[in-house]
Amino acid sequence: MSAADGGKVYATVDDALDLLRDGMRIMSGGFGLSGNAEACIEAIARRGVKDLTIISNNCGNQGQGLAVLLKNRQVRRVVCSFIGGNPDLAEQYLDGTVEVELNPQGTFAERIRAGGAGIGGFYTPTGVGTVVAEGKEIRELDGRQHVFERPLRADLAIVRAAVGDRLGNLRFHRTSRNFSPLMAMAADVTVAEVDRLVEPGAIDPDDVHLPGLFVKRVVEVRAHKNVIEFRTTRKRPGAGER
Amino acid sequence: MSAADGGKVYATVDDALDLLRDGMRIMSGGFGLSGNAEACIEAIARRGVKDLTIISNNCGNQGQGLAVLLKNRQVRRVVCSFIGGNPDLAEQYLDGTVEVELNPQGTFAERIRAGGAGIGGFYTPTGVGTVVAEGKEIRELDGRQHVFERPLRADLAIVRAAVGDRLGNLRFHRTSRNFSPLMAMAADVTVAEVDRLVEPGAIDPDDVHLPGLFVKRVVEVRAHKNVIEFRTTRKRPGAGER
Amino acid sequence: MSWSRDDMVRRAAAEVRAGQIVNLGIGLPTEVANFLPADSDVQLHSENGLLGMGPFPTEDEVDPQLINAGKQTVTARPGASTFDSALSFAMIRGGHVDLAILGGLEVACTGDLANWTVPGKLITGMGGAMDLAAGAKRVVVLQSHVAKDGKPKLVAQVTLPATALACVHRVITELGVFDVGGDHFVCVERAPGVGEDEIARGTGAPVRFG
Amino acid sequence: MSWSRDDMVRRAAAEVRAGQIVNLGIGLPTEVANFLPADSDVQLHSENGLLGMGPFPTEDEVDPQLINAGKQTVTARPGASTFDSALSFAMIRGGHVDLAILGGLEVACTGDLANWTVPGKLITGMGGAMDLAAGAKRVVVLQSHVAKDGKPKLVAQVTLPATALACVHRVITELGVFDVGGDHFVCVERAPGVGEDEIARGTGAPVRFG
Repeated sequence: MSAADGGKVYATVDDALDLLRDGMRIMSGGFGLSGNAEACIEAIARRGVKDLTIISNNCGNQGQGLAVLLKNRQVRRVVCSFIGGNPDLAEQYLDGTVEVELNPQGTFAERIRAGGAGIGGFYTPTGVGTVVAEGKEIRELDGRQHVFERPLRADLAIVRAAVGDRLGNLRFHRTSRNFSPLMAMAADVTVAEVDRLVEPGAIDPDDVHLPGLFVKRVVEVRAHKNVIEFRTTRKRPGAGER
Repeated sequence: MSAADGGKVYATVDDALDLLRDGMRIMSGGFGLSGNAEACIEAIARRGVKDLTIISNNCGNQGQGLAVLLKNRQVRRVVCSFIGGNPDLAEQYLDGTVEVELNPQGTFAERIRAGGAGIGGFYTPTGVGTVVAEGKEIRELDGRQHVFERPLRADLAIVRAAVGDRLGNLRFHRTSRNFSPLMAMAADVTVAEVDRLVEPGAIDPDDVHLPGLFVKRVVEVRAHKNVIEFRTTRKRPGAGER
Repeated sequence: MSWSRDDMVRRAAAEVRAGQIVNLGIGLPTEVANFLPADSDVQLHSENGLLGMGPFPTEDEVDPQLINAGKQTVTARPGASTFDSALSFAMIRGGHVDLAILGGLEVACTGDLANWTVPGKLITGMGGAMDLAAGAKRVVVLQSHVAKDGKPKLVAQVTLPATALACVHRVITELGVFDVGGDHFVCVERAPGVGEDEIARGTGAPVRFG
Repeated sequence: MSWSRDDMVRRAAAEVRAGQIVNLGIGLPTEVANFLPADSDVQLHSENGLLGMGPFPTEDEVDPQLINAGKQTVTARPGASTFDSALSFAMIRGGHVDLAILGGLEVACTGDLANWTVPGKLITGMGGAMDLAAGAKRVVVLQSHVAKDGKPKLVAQVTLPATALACVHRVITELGVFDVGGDHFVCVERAPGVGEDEIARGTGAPVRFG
């Protein structure tokens, strides 16, 4: 199973990411450091491609995840919603080496969905009267002010899924779904790293989270760091409930 | 389990539809006669409420499904995408007793989603240069003409699901999902008739098709007619493949 | 001798490339599925919410809640997926469907398509036709070359209400295969025994022969 | 004697009605969950894609891929559901979240809210704050009554960059509970021992006492 047989399954993330080039627009799924396509991010770091535009809710955090690409000075522009807890991004934003375009998180998600769904633009009430609306069309619809927002697309999306089949059908685990299905729709090529690769049919049609036509390349990556940003726990029940 | 205990589970569809009134805008899930909320439709027929606006991809077919409401002269207006094979609708449309608003099916789906997602309007390339675009704003975006489309909402949505829990979480079977999750989002009240009612937790969080916050009322309806419009079959494999 | 219906469908099936996502319109185009290799890695998309559509079911496989856009009972192949209509049309509108093979009433050499309604006839609605015509990456129309009254269906300008503009890439008729060329059609293939004259006579726009 | 942090959080928890869908902002509002009855039928929404969020996990329940919007590990209650960010914000923008309890920097008596950035300070981004403020059916802000320098945080007009306009319904501070009234605040509850004078002095807009 490899690219050579016309299929979607690649042996390594480096193979699957042979299309990397300078200046690419890359969407990266995950929320903070959770649900990241860790192996793909490492492969991008290894390849050293530069001038990247990273479209991701955060751009890594605490020096990890996509922040590694910032450390490597591979990133020119970040389109995101939240950059707190990311000293590398803060530093490069302040010294002017990285541009940052902030979006309200829901607008960010909807713009990516629009990019994947062929929607030319949409009106949202989010952001009216704020810096987000500056320079954008405002329109009253049904008695409420709305901001006009445009779709987001990318050359490449990298996502992590819990299970994937050879046709690219994916299932995500818990809150690691977040932006990944949307990004897969909105990129010319989507590479999915899956914890477990299965045969077509192993996932029931009703259980597919992301249909395979949105995924061009699949790689099985069994080991993930699964970094936890804030490990909050409670005592066992009986030992005093939280 | 009933409305009385503050929960969402109702004993009968008639109870769940106690809110019916003349002039209501009702969204009805299903594609043709497949995946219809059959018991809810029958209850609406029994109640005899009039001047309804029905928002459904078809409005029944072959005298069945929502076409029963047409026969009963309960419908004033239909918003849909396809009305072929529906003599009741054709007749009442031609004699002017029922208004019909036709939408391209994808625009129809997206308008309903917009209604549920708080999107004030969107631009789509579908319909440019056709009757669908008449009287609507046309805008060039990214070098392509787009039509401006507005959200659709309703007072009530009726949907059928395969499994539902007491919190309203739903799973649909195969192609019966179609418009139902979107309609549930876009209506003030959604009534779901489910083949099987289960306890919360019986559906894994990752397996929920429609989160329960979109469903206000749930009724278990074990028997469905499951009308098939075109029963197309092939011989058993070995007896000559299709 | 012009092509039979089956010949036309077979020729349309030859338009399908390995690994493509294909949507087959209601009617004649649906039959294209019968001419794809059984082990094909092509995936059929049905706009009512199914990717990986299989053949008609055997009697004991019939599931009333597993149908195609023509409301016929179908099956799901291994690796199929089901989804809601918003996602299904996101696939179409977003350019994720590689090929749509659709029926036609009129195709103009500009690529304009009319295939959803005839004024004066009972209206049926456009269903998913406008989305497919406007959204699929490649649109191939499968239709007769002329109407029953002999009127050309390949024309310089559509006279019937349009389904979408500048969307058709290729037309397959009983006389041959025609690509749209802006102000003319390009005949890329003729059915055996069909002459250039016959095609030119039956076509309402200039035809170039390649 | 003004309310303690815990008093404020407890008072905010009293805003929650049976059966509601509630989103709790990062920081102090997150703690509201601790004051909801364990058998509550309230469902907590976390905008990163979880409805039915439960308490922090025990050590052996920790799942790195089950977090809240503050990136803390959490659990899923029976009947929980997970979904993508487009659907999660469709819930918020579409008015399906009954109540958002958010932190604040400034609230105007017009309902305008500023809570995402302070010019000159390190920018962190708005995350989901603007969507929640603009989209939730009811917005309650939980914040201190005045800034550390004594400047009022309940004002006639926000001076900091806005998060959303005319969105806040109620503000809970250590001094009491205040509803927005257009050109004034309405004090609907005072913390024990807090006088009207003290409130009026610390508020940058007229206050009516109910």
